[in-house]
Parts: sequence; C-alpha cells; structure tokens
Amino acid sequence: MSAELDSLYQEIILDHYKNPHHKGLRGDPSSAGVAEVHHVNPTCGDEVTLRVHLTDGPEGRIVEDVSYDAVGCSISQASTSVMADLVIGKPVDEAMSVHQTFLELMQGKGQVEPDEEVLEDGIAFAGVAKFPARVKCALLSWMAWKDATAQAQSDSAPTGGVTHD
Amino acid sequence: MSAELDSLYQEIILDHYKNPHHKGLRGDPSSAGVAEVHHVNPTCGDEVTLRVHLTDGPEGRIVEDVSYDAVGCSISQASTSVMADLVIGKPVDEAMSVHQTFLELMQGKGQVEPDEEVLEDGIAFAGVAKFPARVKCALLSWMAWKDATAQAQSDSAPTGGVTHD
Amino acid sequence: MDGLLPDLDVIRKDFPILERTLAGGVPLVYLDSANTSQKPQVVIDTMVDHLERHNANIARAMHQLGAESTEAYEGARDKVAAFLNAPSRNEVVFTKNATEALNLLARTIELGPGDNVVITEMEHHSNIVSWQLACERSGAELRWFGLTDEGELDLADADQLVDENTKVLAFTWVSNMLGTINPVTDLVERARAFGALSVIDASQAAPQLPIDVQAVGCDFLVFTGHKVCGPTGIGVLWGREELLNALPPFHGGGEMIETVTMARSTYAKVPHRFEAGTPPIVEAVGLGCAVDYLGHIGLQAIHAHEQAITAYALEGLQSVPGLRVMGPLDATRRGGAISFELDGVHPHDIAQVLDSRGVAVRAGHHCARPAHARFGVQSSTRMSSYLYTTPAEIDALVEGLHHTRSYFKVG
Amino acid sequence: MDGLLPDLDVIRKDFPILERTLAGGVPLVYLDSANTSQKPQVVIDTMVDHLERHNANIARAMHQLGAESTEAYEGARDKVAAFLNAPSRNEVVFTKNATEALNLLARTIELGPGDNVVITEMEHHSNIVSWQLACERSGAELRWFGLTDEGELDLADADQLVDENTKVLAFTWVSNMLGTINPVTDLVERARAFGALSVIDASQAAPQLPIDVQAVGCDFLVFTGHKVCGPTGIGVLWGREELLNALPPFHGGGEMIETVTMARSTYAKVPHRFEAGTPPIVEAVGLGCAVDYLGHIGLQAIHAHEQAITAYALEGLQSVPGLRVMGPLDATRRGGAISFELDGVHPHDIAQVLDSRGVAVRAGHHCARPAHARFGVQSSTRMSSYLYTTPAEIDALVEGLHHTRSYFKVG
Ligand SMILES: Cc1ncc(COP(=O)(O)O)c(C=O)c1O
Ligand SMILES: Cc1ncc(COP(=O)(O)O)c(C=O)c1O
Repeated sequence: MSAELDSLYQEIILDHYKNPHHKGLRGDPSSAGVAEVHHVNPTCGDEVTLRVHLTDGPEGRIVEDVSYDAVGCSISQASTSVMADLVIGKPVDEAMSVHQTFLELMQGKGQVEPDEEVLEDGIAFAGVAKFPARVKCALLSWMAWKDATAQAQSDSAPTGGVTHD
Repeated sequence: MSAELDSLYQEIILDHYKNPHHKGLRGDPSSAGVAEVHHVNPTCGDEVTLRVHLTDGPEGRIVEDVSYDAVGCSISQASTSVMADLVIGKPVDEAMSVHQTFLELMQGKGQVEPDEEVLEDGIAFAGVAKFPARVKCALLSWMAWKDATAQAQSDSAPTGGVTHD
Repeated sequence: MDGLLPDLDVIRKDFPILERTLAGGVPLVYLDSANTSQKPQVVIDTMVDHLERHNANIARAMHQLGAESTEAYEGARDKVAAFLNAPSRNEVVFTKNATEALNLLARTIELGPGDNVVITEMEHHSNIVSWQLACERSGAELRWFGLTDEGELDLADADQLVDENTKVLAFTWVSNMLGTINPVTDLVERARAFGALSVIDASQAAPQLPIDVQAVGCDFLVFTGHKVCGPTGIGVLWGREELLNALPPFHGGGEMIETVTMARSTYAKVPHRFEAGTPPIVEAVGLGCAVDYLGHIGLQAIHAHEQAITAYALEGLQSVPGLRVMGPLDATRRGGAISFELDGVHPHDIAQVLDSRGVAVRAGHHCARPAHARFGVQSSTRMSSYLYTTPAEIDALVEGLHHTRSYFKVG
Repeated sequence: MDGLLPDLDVIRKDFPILERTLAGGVPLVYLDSANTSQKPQVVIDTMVDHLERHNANIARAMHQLGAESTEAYEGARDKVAAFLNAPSRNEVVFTKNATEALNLLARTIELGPGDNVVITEMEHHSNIVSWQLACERSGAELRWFGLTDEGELDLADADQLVDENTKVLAFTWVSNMLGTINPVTDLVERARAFGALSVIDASQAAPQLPIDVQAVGCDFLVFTGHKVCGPTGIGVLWGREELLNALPPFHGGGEMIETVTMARSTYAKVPHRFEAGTPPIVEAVGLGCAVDYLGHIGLQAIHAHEQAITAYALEGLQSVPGLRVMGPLDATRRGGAISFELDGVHPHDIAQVLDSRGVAVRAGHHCARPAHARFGVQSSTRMSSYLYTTPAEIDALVEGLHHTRSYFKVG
C-alpha cells in the first residue's frame, strides 16, 4: 500500500507543495495582454485564481508571466507550481503543446510514459494518472491557465496581428 | 385455472353485463335533488356518467332514482347494474350502509364472507376481491354514486331540514 | 420462420422469469414487453455485484469504492453514448425515466406567448401532458398532427402546423399503441427548416431499432431503461452538447453546481448540470449492461426478430373472428406492439381470461388516451413481443383469444 | 462500550461488502455512510427476487405479474408510511432521491414577490439551490438562519427572519457536515405561527433517528433511500394529504393523470399525482425492505449505537494533534457525521492516505459549501458511521490520522 501511495506523492510533488513557485498574484490585471480567471473543482471546492500575462515576441505571443492564488490539496498546489515553471517564458504555442502533453499523461490511466524533456518536474505526476479522483486536482490550474491564455489572446490581439486558435 | 376464472365471472355478473338494469340517463339533471357526476378509472379509461335523484321521505332523504351511461368491462358494468338495483328506493342512510358493506367486501382480499341479506346479487362480486386489479372496476360506479349522492344532498338540502353526513 | 433470432432458446435462458409458472401451474407467456421488458441474468448479476462489492456514492467520494462506483457509473454513460452513436459522452444525461427526461425539456426550453409546440395525436401521455403544462405556464400554443385511419401521422396539414413560431416539434419514433414507425428524419428536417428544436421520444424505438442520433440529426432524444432490459429508475436524455449547456438548470442540488453561496450559485456543464443529487447509480450500471447485452445480440437482429414475430402475430390475430387490429397492418412498417379490439368482449375481460392461461397482455389505454379516442375506443388489448418471444407464444395468445370468445359466448 | 448494538457481529454479516479487501489486501473500513449507506443482503436479495420472479410494470398491468409487482410496490409505500408514522399511505410519494423531493416542493409551492423563504446556512446544496431557483423564478426573497461558532443554528434573529410573509421554512433535521441535530419541533411551531409551510430535510435523520411526522407536526418531510440501507434511485416525499393534493402537478405523464385529451388533462390525487411515468419499482421494493430491516433492529437501538460510536470517535479524533472538529462536541447533541480539519494536511491528502489503509472517508465540501465558508474552510474531511461501525474501525481511523501526520511530516 505504501508503494502505491509513494508513487502518488513523489518527493518532487511534496517539495512543490511545501514551497510553491510563482505563488501570489502579480501585475495589473487590467493591462493589455493580461487575463485573470477563477476556476473551482465543484466536487471538493478547491479554487484557483490565475493571472496570465502575454507579450508579443518576434515569432508570436509569449507567456510573459503566470501568477496565482490557490487553495487545494498537495496535488493541485504542486501541479500549479510546476505548471507555472513550465510555461513562463515559452511561446504560447509551445506552452499549449506542453499543456497537451500533460493532459495526455493525466488521462492515460497510468499507461502513458511521461516525457521528461517536455514535462520536466511534471513527470512526477505520472502516478496521479492511476488515481482517477485526483486527476481533476492535477488539472485544475492547467485548465485555468488554458482558459486565461485564450482570453488574453483574444483580448490583446493586435489588430491585423497573428491570431491563434 | 378455470375455477379461479369462474369465481370471478359468476353467472349473475355475466347476466347483468349482458342485460344491465337502469342503464341510460333519465330525468332532468338540473332539477332539485338531482346531481350528476362523471368518474373515470385512470388506469384503463373506463367511464361512468351517473345521475342520482333524491327526494324527501317521511323519515329522511330517499334515493328516488339512479341512472347512468357507462363504458367498461363486464365487472364494472355488472357492478353498476347491481348497485342501481340495490340503492334505488332505499333511504340514503341505508343505501350508504349497503355501499359500506360492498366496499368492505371488495377490500377484503377474498377473506370477507358476503352478506346476501344486504348485498343480494352483489354477493356475486365476492370473487372479484381476489383480483386486486379488478377491484377498482367493481367500485367505479359505487364511488360515483356516493359522490353524486353527497352532491345531491348538499345541493337540495331544504333550509332548516335534516342534513346527513 | 425467417428472421427469428438464431439462438432463441439460449436467449430465453438468459431471462430467469421466463421459467416461471403462474396460478394453476401454467407457464408464463409474457406479451407485455412494450410496458416493461424482462431482465436478463447478466443485468441482475451486474447490479448485485455492484451492490455487494462496489457500492459507494460517486464523484464526491475519493476512496477506492468511490472510484470503482464512479467508474462503473461513468462507464455506463460511455455505453449509452455508444448505443446512441452520440458524438460525446457529455451529451448523455441520466434521468429517472423517459417521463422525467421529457419534463426536463418541457421545463427548461424557453417558451412564451406567440410560440407554439407541435406534438402528435399518437403520443404517450408523457409527451403530451408535459407540453400541455409547459404551454399553460408560458402561454405558448399546443398543436398536434392528427392520424390517418391506418394509424399513421396525417401530414396533410403539416405546412400549417409547423411554422416560424414553432419552438419545439416533439414526437414518438414508434407508437406504443399503434406500433406505427414514424418518418423521423423527415420530421426532424421539418423542424430544422423552421428553426424549431426536435425532440424524439424513442422509448419504444430504443428496444427494437438501431438508433443513431447523428444519422437522424435530431436535437434531443429520450428513452427509458426498463424497456431495454434495464432496471426501473433510470432513463436517458440525449441532446446536442451546446443546446444542453444553453438550457437553464432543472433541479437544484448536489453535483449540478459549480459553486454555491447562500445568495447565489453557478452551475456545472452537462451531463452534471442535469443530474442533481445522488443519481440512480446501480440503475445506470444495470442499464449500461443492458445496452451492451442488446448490442451483443445486435439491434438489427432484434429488429428482424420483432418483425418476424409481428408479422406472424398480425396473421394469427386476424384469424380471430371479430378482432380488429389498430395501426398499420404491414409488419415492416411497425413495431412489435399490437393493439386490438374484439367484438363483444371488453379488453379487461380479454386480459383476464388470457391471464388465467398465463398469457400476460395489457388492457387499457396504454397511456395513449387521445390515440384511443381518435379510433373511437376507450381502451384496447395490447400484445407486445420482444427478443425472447417465440412463435409458440403467439399461438398461445391466439388460442387464448378463441377461448375468450367462447368463454363470453360471443359469435 | 455502552450503547453498542448487541449483535454487532451478526449485523456486520448482513452486509456483504464489509468482507471486501482493497488494494494491497487491506480490509475495508467504511466510514462514509453519511454519503451513502451499505446494503444488507436481504435488501439485495429482495430486489433480485423481484427482478427474477415478479418484474412487471405496475398499476397499468392486469396480469398476475402486474398484480404481484403492484402489490410489492404499494406494499413498500405501506412500510414507508409506517416508518414515518404517517397518518395515511397516500401521503407517501416516491421520488428519485431527496433532491427531487425538495425540488418538487420548490417547483410547486406557490411563491411571489413579497413572499420569503427561510432556510439555514447548514443546508445541503439540495435544500439551498432548489429554493434559490424558486426565488429567482418567483421574485420571492431567500433568507437564512446563520450558525453559531459551535455549529448550531443561531436563533438570535429568528423573530426578524420568519415573519408573516414567510411562505416556507425549510431546514435539515441533522446536518450532513456538522452533525448538528436541530430543534425541529420548535422550528415547525415557528413556521406554523406565521402560517408558513415547514419542510424538513430528514436525509441524515432518517438513517439514525426514529421519525414520527405526527409528533413533529411538520407539513412536509423528505429523505433518500440510499442512506437508509436502500438502493439508489429512490427517495421519499411525505406531506399532509390535503396540502399535497392542493399543489399543482409537477411532471406530466403516465399515471399522474385522471383523463387526457389533446387540449387538456385532469390529474389524479396523491400519491399518483406526483409519480408521473414508470416509478422506480424495484427500488421502492428495496427501500421497503430496508426500512423494515432498520425497524427490526430498532431505530432507538441504532440511535444509541451511533451515539456511542460518535462519542468514542470524538474522543479519538481529539487525541490527534492539530485536529479540529467542526460542529457540536457533545455526542448526545449530534448525528454520526464528524467533519474535521487537520493542520498542515489538506482533506484530499488525508483521505488519500487513509484510503491506502482501507479507511474510506469523504473529503471535500460534502455539498455544504456555505457551512464550510461559515467556518472559514474550503473543505474538510468527514468520517461517518452507521449501524455496522465498530469501535475498532474508529481506532483504525485515528491510527490512520496519526500516520497521515507523519507521512506529510507535520508537527
Ligand atoms: C442533509 C442532506 N440533504 C439532502 C441530501 C441529498 O440526497 P440525495 O443526493 O440522495 O438526493 C443529502 C445527501 O446527499 C443530505 O445529506
Ligand atoms: C412511447 C412512450 N413514451 C414514454 C413512455 C414513458 O416511459 P416511462 O414510464 O418509463 O417514463 C413510454 C412507456 O411507458 C412509452 O411507451
């Protein structure tokens, strides 16, 4: 039984839980390229308020910053921290593809081999995929990020600029 | 199996079914002491329109006449015919007590011994009490009669006269 | 006989109740499947296994039993989605029965004065009264297609009935009284042409026809668990995801919410939006197993079986003097429910005599009073077959009807 | 330990699931009964017998199976009426669950602008959102009793809350989060004094307290089958007969009608008035058996057992450092659901560690978000016992909590 549990609560997860990265809302939510969303897990009440700041880079939109306030379990808190680490500084397209990779890992029922190149600390969540009730915890902030990013994109799309969908 | 069936479909019942007594609405529904009701069996759609005419006798109200139009199965048709035979000409109180006796027979699940003195041809329905689905058929017009009689009583109650309840 | 299910004997063994004998030792001849179907052992066993080994509340529970129960419940949703060929599992909402599914729509689709709702004269009461109530509440007008003497929809005045103010066109796929199979795709297209929502009552179709909501193109479709070899207490509302998510909430309670404060709440998306409270969990699990069972035998094969039995029954019934079948006389154009009248004997009395011989049929208006009124009758006798029905059972019915005539000394 | 059920071992044998082992071979310690109760063998067997031998639709069917099925279904109504000490069996309406029963009332009790509905801050979402929606539809005002720090109703401003414009006072008998047992007769009297209808949510009371609707004097009371050892898919609405008959219809469909024409319909009296469509037949039969089972053991004895276990659990839980129980700390004033916080570990994580040891508890807001908000928390961990719970299971929980603290290196 302990082995199962340890596969869920990897050291990396507990570390991020104790010391979450990028926690605490930053920046001005009303400035251009910034969007803020509030997501909840209806089953357990876990919540995240997440702010995304996009800027225009030479080759498209870039995730300038992600910050958040969140209450939730170790899995959801650690996942938020890891997510922020992974997407900040990446072009939106690339960040979306990391999102997709993480999603596939979570929905793989423990059958998907995690790609450390792409997911870095995120590979620690491979064990979560075997606990269907916890998958939602791990995905809460990733879904919030996707939503906020979509809003920031439509919001800040410079007229005549490139739009992504 | 045939014995069971024969206990339901007594000769008397089939006779009344083929040749119902007092069938066909009579009298003026708007005159004093007359009430008409329409009852249906929601399950099967059987219907009866029943008219009761009460008059004042020396010792209280009397069931002067009962007439009806009805569609339904042999049990409901025969029961209506027998009911009319039984109540016409009786004081309302006495008719109500016949009604009560018939009701008890029907709700007795086949355990109640029918009283021929009171129920006359009505004793033929003793077998019906063993068929729960058919009890409603046998009671349809009796319930209609009770309802109509109650209406005719309140309707025609001579001011200051005796009221029954 | 052509078309019968090849392993009919084996299939019958799946249904424990078919072994029953009734009063007087007569064997059961169950010809009331349009009322409710019998349950195969595998459905019963699956429910028992769930109750004995995996019972827990769903979604809310994080423990192993909760995970198992949730997986079983949500697995049933997948099976039903596959059964209907639904594009998304989210479109499958579990209700209590078909009636609740229809009332859910009638309560949540917005209607107002000037709007109209079109139904048909052959609907089950659940698809009539629900809309009557909706029209009373909203001031919308209720209209309906009449029936031809053959028991088909009278489409002659369709152009007057369905118009640009029509908000809903709701109709049964297969009539539970007349057996008529309606031209569903035509009706759906007519609704779409006027921007109306199409609602199909597939309660009688789901047991016996392959259903493909994408091919039919309807907006909503409902059916009920207990007629497809599943348990009572479970029904299905299918609808296009974006339409369902645009409807206001129906019942308020657990699981349908996103967040709740004392003053106000926000709501989840479908399917949870419409599954307030603890859902019929073991019932959904049973239904999932039932549609799998039907799928395994094959809906095409079941349909062929029903048509063969129906043709045989139509022939047998018409050999009884004074018997009049209501609805189409061509087995290929109808489902397996056959309602009839017999001169001189009331349906109750027919059913009673048949019952004394073990033959179970339904007598009454079958919750389709307007369709009975259309044919000038108060009630009728209805036999209805299913995948376990044999030609010998039809013979027993026909013999029983001859006996009924002699018992009541008619003819 | 005083108060425990004398034959606890024998009772446990009635529940097949209690023999289960979970991942890693650990035995099940089921402490999630306030979420859903486990089912005794006799309930399962009764349902199986019904499905295998007596299955048929009710009321409408005149054949022997129909009569047997109807008798079983209506017999269940008698049993539930006796369970509640209802003056008439007609007052027992079968619904899908407690949530549907509450929504039925919220949809059919007439409300308008100027009226108000009073609930409490400790309600389950089903008794909050249903009335929020009713108030939104009607323009009535929603008010609520707050809670004291001890988790009891704050009756200080009761005189301002309930007034002559109050149409409904709806409250839970026992809180599913705090365990609090509310002063139901006082509340009922307060409602009556102002001519308001009283609605009691007995979902958590029915499993563990003797209920006598005549003694309580309420107007309506609801509970749900799956928490009283019955199956899912069935709930009960009890109401005074004349009040129920005065409510307009809820769902339209089969069985709730008196007569139907295309243009309009008339409706049956209760209970059928509110049982549109094929009801949860086998579920009612299972529920009837379940309340008989509870009655046989005795609700007083079950209540005493729950109180003994609860007292023992409160003691054990408070031995865990950093653990805070929400709700009354006196076992005699509460039901058997105990929600708590543990410093430094989130409820999900607690539940997960406990689950790895076979201990099943619930983590989340238990469909009582406002009550959690009142105590400044998002979620909590809840253990809930029932008549099969042993002191040793409480020990396993407490040990598991100590282990949880060390696993997460707190303290
Ligand atoms: C107090 C209370 N009310 C209502 C409910 C709702 O019951 P159901 O989900 O069975 O409708 C519950 C249980 O979930 C409850 O604990
Ligand atoms: C055509 C049709 N629609 C609706 C229903 C209602 O189904 P349920 O009673 O299960 O809600 C039935 C069966 O009774 C039916 O035959």
